[in-house]
Amino acid sequence: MSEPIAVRATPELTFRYAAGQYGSRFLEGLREGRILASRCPRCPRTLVPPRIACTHCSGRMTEIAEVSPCGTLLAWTLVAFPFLDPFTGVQRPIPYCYGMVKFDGTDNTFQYFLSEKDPTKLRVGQRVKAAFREERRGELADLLHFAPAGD
Amino acid sequence: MTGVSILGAAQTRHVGRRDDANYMELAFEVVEELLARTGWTHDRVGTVIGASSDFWDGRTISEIAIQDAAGAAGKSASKVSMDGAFALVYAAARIASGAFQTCLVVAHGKASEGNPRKIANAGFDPLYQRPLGIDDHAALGLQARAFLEGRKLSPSALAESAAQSREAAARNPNAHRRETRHVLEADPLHDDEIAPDSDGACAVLLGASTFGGVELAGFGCATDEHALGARDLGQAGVLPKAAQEAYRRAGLGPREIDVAEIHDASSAQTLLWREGLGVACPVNPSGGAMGAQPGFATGLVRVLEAYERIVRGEARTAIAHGMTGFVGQAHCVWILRRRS
Amino acid sequence: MDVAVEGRIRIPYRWPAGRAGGMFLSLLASEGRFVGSRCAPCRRVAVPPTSRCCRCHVECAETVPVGPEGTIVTWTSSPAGLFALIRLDGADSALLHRIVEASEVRTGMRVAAVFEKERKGSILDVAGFRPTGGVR
Amino acid sequence: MNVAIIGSGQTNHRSRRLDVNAPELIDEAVQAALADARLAPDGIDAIVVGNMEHFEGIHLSDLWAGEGTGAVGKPQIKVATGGTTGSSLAQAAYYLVASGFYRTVLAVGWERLSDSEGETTTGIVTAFDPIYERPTLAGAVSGLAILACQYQAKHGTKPEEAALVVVQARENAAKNPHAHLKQAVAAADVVKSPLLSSPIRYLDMCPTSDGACAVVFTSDPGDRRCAWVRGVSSRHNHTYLGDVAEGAADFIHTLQLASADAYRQAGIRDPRNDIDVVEMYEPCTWAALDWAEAMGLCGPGEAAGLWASGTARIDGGLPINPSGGVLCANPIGATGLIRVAEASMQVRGTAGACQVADVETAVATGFGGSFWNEVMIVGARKS
Repeated sequence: MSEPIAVRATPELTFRYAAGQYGSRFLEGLREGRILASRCPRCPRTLVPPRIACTHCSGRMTEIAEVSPCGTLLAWTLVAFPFLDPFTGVQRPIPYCYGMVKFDGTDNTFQYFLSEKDPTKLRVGQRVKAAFREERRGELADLLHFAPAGD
Repeated sequence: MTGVSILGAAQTRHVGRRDDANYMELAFEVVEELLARTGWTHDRVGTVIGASSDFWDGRTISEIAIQDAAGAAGKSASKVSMDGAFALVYAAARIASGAFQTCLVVAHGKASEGNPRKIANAGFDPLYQRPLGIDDHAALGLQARAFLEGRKLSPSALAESAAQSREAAARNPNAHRRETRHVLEADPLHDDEIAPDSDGACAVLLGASTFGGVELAGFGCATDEHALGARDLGQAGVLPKAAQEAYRRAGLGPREIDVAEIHDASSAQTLLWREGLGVACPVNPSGGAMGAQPGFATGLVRVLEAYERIVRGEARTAIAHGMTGFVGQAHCVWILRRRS
Repeated sequence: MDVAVEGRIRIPYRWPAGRAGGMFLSLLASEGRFVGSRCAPCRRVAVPPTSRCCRCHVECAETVPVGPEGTIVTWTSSPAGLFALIRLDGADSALLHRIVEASEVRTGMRVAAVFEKERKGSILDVAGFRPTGGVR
Repeated sequence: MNVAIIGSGQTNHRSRRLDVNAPELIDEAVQAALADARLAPDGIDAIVVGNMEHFEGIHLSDLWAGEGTGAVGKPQIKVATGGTTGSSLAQAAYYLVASGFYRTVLAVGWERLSDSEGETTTGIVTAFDPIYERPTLAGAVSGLAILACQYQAKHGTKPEEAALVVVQARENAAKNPHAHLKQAVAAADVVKSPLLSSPIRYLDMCPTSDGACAVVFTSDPGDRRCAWVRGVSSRHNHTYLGDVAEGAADFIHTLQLASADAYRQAGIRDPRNDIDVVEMYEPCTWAALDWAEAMGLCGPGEAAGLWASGTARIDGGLPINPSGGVLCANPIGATGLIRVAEASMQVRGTAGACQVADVETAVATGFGGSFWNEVMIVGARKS
């Protein structure tokens, strides 16, 4: 029997996602090769990426401060299965490795690519450093990955 | 009687494009203002209900964006994927159940980030109507013609109604200011007879009636068939049914309502929904949705406008109406009453 | 400066027409005719047919032929196209479709379906409805 | 609390249901629930419905679903919270009845993941921040892999120990007519199955299913066999995944908080002994381990022992997922509601071959969003 009747469609919805006041500052910072965080002096909290609402008190984070590009790896995964990337509509290149990194002096973690692709070489507490690309445009991709750091 | 009251409310100014704010910042704006106005703090808010659309936000589980802004992390929270007026039903139920004393309701919508007509197309019957390329404006045109011809009205009725909404919106500092042109958009509707695509947010704090505030006297909801063509679009459909439920719960009749705020996506709907509610009072002194239509926040803004009129002493009772579905496939009617 | 990031959601979908819809679309494709479903309690004929009456919530067991001509109930012309709700002869609900080959459109106009030559089981197997010259 | 579950219905969950459209799929579950509750459609006063719109690519799916849910002419509210959608529907239905607003409310959850031809991950990626998180995230799989990585690092649990969760789930699913995956697997199969996102392998992860579930909540059960709602709780989480991961200063274990709150309402002091059966939303084997501990079913690092010792079996000391759980059927918008349905069936004694003996108290959980959790407890007695 042939496949039952169905309607097929590939709607392509395009969006212009606003980075917002805090996100715009963060992306500008990346262009300059700097990692910016937002701070809540009351709690106190320093969070990357910078955002308006404090994760502790839900109040307004009032300061933007530069933090160290060095940090500690807390978790990671090697992504090895194929799936369509919603941004492109085609399969995302695999495998790739990303992790959760706590920048020194901050109170949360930041999720980004790792240069190391072999998960057996990674460990909790490992020191890593954010690497930037040479020509930066003020976008997340200015950040290449986290690479192992010697310290 | 619901045993629940509105303790405070806040809205953004509604505009065509808020490039300066992402969803978290948009929600934060209204929550911060609401707390500042009422003197409430996050730690005294029991639970949070969001209202937003994953399609309009371009984001699955769209409420994730506003969790920290609404103080929802660590609390019991949920999201209604319909107009904020429906979210208010769930929020009020959480309080009336006795489980919570207060509930923060946050609704947001940003039409500017996506393509509104294309997103609207995705909201029609996927098998038979969406492939034809129909969108919300075309559906509003079909409805407006059915309305005019069913009542033997001339198209000038639409223009007159739109002019009234425009005048009212001009007096409302939060309404969406835009250039309109009197050119046909979806015959018989002109560009200036269709509600705008707006960016904005709204927050309402509900509490048990022991906290005072403006009483939520009653509500009613009803759902209609989805397909265009299933009913006479020129009639109010299930809106009278939703309204009857609200009147019954409130113990009030339509003649006892002082002011109505209705969700009108077109100037035909301003007239049609007024008829469906059966009210004879002033309608949409804020300009209504014709003055600003920030997605799923639109109906909650109607509740806010009704609430503020009662707080200012301009009305003793008010109706606020929200809908989901471009031609009113689901309606929610709220009746607000000043405490005696 | 306000930064915005271009993004996209692009996912391929397949929506099965189901029992009632499969019958409707296959008859449209193979025989070039329309059918509706009749609800036994309320006698209402829905087009396209539904497996269950939306109003009475009982199963619709009866299939009835409708159309291929009908009457325009309401219409609009917008940037998205020229659309009408058409009550096919024998139906109670109205079908949404495009109006084609028309110099003018009015409510009450009689229209007939214009079928595509190659049909594959889609509402687009009907190119649109054209006026027949009659008025009701 | 004076709200009871008096009936439920499910489809037979499958990887593909091409023979029915969404309203027809929903209809199967709704009719089964009405029959189970001995109710005619007019016995339902309001409906709560939910699915996730981007999985089918259909906006306002609640309106389209009306033919199946029976919403026309009635109040219907759509609740959609990601993986928790089903548990959120149960909670919404509970509150709508407990408030006195409606007497009898039907909760309906559904999903047709075959509509996106298995590309569910693509939809889930869009749940997270478009600028910071979508470039790296690979949906729920990689999100849970982060949790699994941390669990493994903390407790040194081996993949073959975690695998026992799905080995047992498949055994149970073989007895459940509604389950999707029923084929027996061995731990050795699991650790050899293709790597998805380390340490999660193919057989560690839940499937994508087409299916629907409906549950009837009422304040007026009459003489019907019912399961009383004894505890309802939910704890939400932060916006960014970097705040949600363990190690962030404001990390919240939402399941721990939600269970503790629900236990308090239900008078459960010793969860290991006071609970008779658990229907846990375990999207992957590793999560089941972390969450059994969060629910206080065992001590930290001891969860693998619940499965290794047979405690979690249908005839064990604390049965976990006698239905086969999420690992054996996952129509996302229905999944959390299926947990509630299965828990209520255990209490009502209608769980057939999956029935646990003498169930007084059953716990259902839901997981979703940015790692938030919900808990509903049902019991044979009203209080």
